[in-house]
Amino acid sequence: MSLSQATVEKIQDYARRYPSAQSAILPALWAVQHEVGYVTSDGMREVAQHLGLPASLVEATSSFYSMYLTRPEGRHDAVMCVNVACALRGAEELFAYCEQRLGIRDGQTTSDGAITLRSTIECLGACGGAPMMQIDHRFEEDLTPERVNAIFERLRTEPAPSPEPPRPAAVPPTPTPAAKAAPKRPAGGSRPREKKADT
Amino acid sequence: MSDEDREVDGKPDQPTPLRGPDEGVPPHPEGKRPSVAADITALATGLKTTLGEFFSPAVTLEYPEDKSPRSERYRGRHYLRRYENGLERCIGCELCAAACPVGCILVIAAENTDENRVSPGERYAKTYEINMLRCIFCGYCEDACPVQAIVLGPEYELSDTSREKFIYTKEKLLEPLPPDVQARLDSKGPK
Amino acid sequence: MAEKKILTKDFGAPGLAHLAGYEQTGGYQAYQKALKELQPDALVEMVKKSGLRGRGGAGFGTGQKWSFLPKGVYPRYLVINADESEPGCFKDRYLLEASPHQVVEGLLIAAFAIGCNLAFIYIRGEYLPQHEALEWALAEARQAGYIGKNVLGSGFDVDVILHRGAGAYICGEETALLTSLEGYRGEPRLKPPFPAIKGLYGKPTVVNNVETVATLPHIVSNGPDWFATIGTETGKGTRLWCMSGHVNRPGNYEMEMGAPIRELIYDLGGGVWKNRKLKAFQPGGASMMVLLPQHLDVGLDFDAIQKAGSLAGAGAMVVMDETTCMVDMCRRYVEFFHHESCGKCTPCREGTFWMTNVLTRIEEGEGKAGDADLLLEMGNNIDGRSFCPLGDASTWFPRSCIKYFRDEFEQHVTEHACPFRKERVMVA
Amino acid sequence: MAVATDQVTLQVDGVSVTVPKGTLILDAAKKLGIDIPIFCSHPKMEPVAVCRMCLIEVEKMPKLQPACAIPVAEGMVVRTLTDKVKQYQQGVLEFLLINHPLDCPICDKGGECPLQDQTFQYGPGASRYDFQKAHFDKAVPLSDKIVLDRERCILCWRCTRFTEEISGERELALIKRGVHTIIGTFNDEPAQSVYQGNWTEICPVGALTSRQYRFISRPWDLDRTPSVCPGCAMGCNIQIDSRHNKIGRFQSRENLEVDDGWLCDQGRYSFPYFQRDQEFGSPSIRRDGQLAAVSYPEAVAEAAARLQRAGSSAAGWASPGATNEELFLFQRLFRETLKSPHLDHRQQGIHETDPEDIGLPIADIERCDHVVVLGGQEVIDAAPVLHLRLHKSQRHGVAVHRVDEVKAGLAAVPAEATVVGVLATAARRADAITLQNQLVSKVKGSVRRLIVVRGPNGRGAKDLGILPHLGPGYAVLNGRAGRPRAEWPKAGIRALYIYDASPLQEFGATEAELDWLRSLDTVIVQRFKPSVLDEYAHVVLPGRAFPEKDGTMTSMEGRVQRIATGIDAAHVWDDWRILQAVANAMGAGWPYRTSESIFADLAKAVPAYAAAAPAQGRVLWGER
Repeated sequence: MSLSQATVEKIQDYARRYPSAQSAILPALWAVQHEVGYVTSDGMREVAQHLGLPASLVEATSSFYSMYLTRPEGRHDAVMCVNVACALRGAEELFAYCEQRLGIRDGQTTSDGAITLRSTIECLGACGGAPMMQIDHRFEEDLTPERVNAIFERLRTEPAPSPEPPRPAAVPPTPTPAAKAAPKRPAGGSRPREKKADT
Repeated sequence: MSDEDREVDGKPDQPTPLRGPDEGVPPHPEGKRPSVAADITALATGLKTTLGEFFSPAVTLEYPEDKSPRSERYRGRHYLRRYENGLERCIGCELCAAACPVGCILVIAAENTDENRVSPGERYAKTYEINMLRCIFCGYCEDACPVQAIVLGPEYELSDTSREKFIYTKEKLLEPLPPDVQARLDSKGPK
Repeated sequence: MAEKKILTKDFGAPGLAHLAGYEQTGGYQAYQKALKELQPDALVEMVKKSGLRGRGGAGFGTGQKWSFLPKGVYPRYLVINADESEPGCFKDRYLLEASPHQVVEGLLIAAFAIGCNLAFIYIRGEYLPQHEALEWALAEARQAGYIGKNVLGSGFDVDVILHRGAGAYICGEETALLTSLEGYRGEPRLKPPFPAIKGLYGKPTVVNNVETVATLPHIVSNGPDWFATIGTETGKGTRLWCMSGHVNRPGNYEMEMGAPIRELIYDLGGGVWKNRKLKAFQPGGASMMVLLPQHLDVGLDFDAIQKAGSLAGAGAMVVMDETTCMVDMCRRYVEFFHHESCGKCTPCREGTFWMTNVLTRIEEGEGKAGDADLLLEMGNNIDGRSFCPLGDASTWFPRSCIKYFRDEFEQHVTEHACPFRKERVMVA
Repeated sequence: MAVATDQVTLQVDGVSVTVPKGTLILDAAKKLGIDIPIFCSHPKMEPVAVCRMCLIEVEKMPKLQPACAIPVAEGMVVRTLTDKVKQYQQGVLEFLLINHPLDCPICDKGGECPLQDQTFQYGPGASRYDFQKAHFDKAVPLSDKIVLDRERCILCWRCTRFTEEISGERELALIKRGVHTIIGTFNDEPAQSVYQGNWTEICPVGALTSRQYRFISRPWDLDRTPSVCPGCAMGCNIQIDSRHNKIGRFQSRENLEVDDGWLCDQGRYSFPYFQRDQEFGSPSIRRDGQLAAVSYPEAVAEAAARLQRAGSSAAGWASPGATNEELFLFQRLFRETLKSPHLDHRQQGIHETDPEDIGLPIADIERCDHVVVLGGQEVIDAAPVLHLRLHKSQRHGVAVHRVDEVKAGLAAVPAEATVVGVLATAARRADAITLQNQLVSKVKGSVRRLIVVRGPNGRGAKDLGILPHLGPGYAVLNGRAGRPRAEWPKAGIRALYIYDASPLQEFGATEAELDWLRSLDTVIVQRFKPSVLDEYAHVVLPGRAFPEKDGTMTSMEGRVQRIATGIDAAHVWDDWRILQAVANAMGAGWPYRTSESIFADLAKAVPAYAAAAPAQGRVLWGER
């Protein structure tokens, strides 16, 4: 099951952007995860081929980072931080509530495959809004049991996030009409093509 | 130069004899004339202890009917023990062979496979031999064993008909353990 | 003393996240001024004179760090450390989300100062919205000609690559970040050679924090002397402090360096919540020693906090009220370091694993008598022995807790239970 | 006074020492005989300082410093025996052991395990860790040669660094993070490297062990014999570890000039070929169609009689696996006793040879600036450890060009190259010489070649004249040259003496040759193991395998090296003794009693060998 042409293209594009092809491993693995849902060993082998590297090196790098998933997960992944700043504001109790609410244990996926619930000791960088959760790499802060219920309801029906990282948060168009027309949105989220700086 | 012709200021160097060549047997000291009564009483006093012992109960142990009591920690013939499920305890680690002061233990290890599982874990002793002729029964092997496989049992009657038979191989060592050895091992604590 | 806003003075202005909105607040003027009027070396001197110290955690002089670059060795790289994973710390996220262009302008000024033509921004994987805000800002800056060839006719070429991490706290460490950026496992490197001599791809590299470069436009536009007047003689300018934990108004506050901690917690942070009593607080995030109420009057400045027995670190103020179980806090922080240890060196890899087990045992009431001393002794065998500061830092908080709250540890052991657990109540 | 700038003086434990700049503290201390404990440091790899075992105190440095990674500085004061260091060493060993399984009884490394030794020497008496150890999978077959136990691994990175820095195959890598980190190949696929044997030697614990040597013996039961690898012409120094007179394993015995401390799997795991695990038959004579077992003297007498009948129309083939002494006698048997010039040691090809073939010593490959490997992988397959030398050279800046044709090789080397090396197998020798000549005219520097011959003593066979047209020391036999093996069937040869010394370099008869053998009236086979040639033989003389005899072998670079008896096989005559018996049965009157005495005669006949006293120098034909 090889990678789609678009992903392969993106990988080759990354390889050209960096002074050394090896630096493109992380972005390439993100591309694989966006397409397949998790980092497969075939995916890693293909990334290695496209970047001209030994496959063991790609697996070594991929297995090091916690955000690369190693097995298929639910449509949405809900990660709750239980580090100190969040625990001080009741994260543990809230997580227990979530487990009981979804009827699954830490790390499991709901029977309908909608939500994978995980707690992580890794601080997610939203301590101001503790207790909080990261839903599909986006923060939901100042959670209360009621807000958690609302989120879970939404997630049950909502489709999986689009493989491309979603557009930046909708920022109101700049008020002054005189401002230059907003630049053409970078097509499909890929960077605008410009010649690699000849370093 | 032999002893005879050594000269000491002209005279042959000889030890002086006790009696001169012509002296006879010395006369009997006075008052000690031989008499039968004196002889019998001397005989009686001499045998007093012997007769005393003659009539007291014998301390001899009629071996083999009854044998001298042995302490619980007596170190006699070796045994290789097994776990309750029948697997051999010995893992062929050769620590006993290394600990043996006389080097009379030969261990050749091999790998357990699922079909041929001899001991728990990865390793077992394919060959385990003790040369009982050289063994000094010091018990160092029992102390060295990490899994309490080799233990010294109570038997000491180890005579046999040929020297080869004194090389105890695994099937001889794996014979079932006498009961009282188990008591000793339990007292030594878990291993 | 209320907040002293420099970096965050325009936050909230409409459209600040976009180029037009940012330019309205005077954005990119400093960058154009630097390009047109200043020489790179003059810029380095200016930053050195301003006394700006790194906001990432080590507090090293930014100008000084730039001057370590060997003369005439090209290409050089500038890497912006946006990996902010220190527990309790969310200031970079606030800066990136609210005003990405300020960061972009800052890094372009820094790139021009050190003569770097290819700059990187290493952003942590969990910050997806901020990643997109930056991606959008970079696209706008490219469109406006601030990034590219011969920027504004000044002959300065620069390109910026936004590199997304994938969840590893260790990649916040300077050399681990560079190793990760090169595509390897994010493990720290031997120092020497220092990155300034042999960093990314073996070339001289400067690694600066997001907040550090965000300050540069203000220094360039207002001059170093203006900056030097703010803060104390050793800690110049203002600093973003992240308030979290048992405080009424958690969030980011920009304070002048040297302002007492009391003002930060009580005036800005609204004091301890549920009008409970303050038990302890932590100025620098997970890695820093704990401080007590008696330290409230210590100034918010690198050296003052260091004298008080802790470190300013990344500026994450975690406040704990009297219902907090310090053993549980130690357990969480050590478990965090155990989870994030890269596993490269023995003391940190095995030590954090063992400390986590011991602290978990104490918290669950099965602690043994000598556990506190065992933790201290283990700490001695890790601190100063591990390969990078993560190992050392994993022992600082627990050891400071044992120093100040040893009785709490003994109590857990003797009572075979956590005395605070029954106090824990569901957050309404 | 200005000390030579590159020398640095420092003090270690109160004793001062002067070492070149850039030396590591570890090596400076070793120079004083002070052994600082290490795990991850390895002399042939870049320092990584991950195990933290070697931390020592350096004055004016607050933290303990890793001795394996910090270069010395002038006036540095190093202390390795302070309480702080001792107490720390106990701490780090305790850390290493908390997740280390108590496998010593079943672990092959027991007795030669650095972790075990250093725990006894520096470690704490007991461990204070009383939790569950982290469990990983054990006895994972990495390949058919290596088994990996992930619980024992202490993550010293030596094996991953080996596959990156030494062999360049980058097969092993670290997987996962923190205390869960393990070693493995990609997706747990079997390892393909041909240098896996070295992993088991550099691993400081029992994580990587050899499957063939699994549970064979404890180190203290081994008899160790220095010898040379029988696999190929590289001449890697090995150590034969045997127990109960059976070979357990080959270990590398570092020789910086030749193998740099490494062995290839082809040679390391070739010892089963030389295992005398059952009886290989006694001397026998063919009587009315059947081979009848006889004693050695009878077989020798029969062989001598038959050879004498053939006289000068006898031909002799000796394997390039034989020792110099045996080849010398073999050559004397034919040229002096039988007066027959028909000698050969090659298989099919008829390729010339001359002393220039050893122009480039192996160690000099590193000092070249360009090396052309003519035939690419073919040369590496002929001498696998050569690849490690080439990869090391490449990492130090030597340009290595692996090409297939002369044209490509010529184009690859720029004109301003100063030291050029050409490597090729014997089969491609002609191309190599044409390439060398073309390069000499193109390049202003020197161009030297090294021909990888076949067999551990291929070079020795050529030097000692086991060739129809060349006598010992390349003496030209004008007019009295014999016929090479390929022409024997048509050259009226009536007797053939095959001395098949090594199962790895066999006679390898083709179909045509087998038919020809049937037609001969005398075929004498002197071999170690029963082989297919036994059916054609009229006289079978069982000889010894290479670990069972003394003697010298000449490697492809002309280095004369000694092999010693590791396994004794008293009931089998030594090969040179058989050859002498056959010759003396024909009245040759050779007086040799030991192989050393033969070497003395050999050195007289071939002066260059006299210069290279065994096991030291190289046969330098230049000073002939």
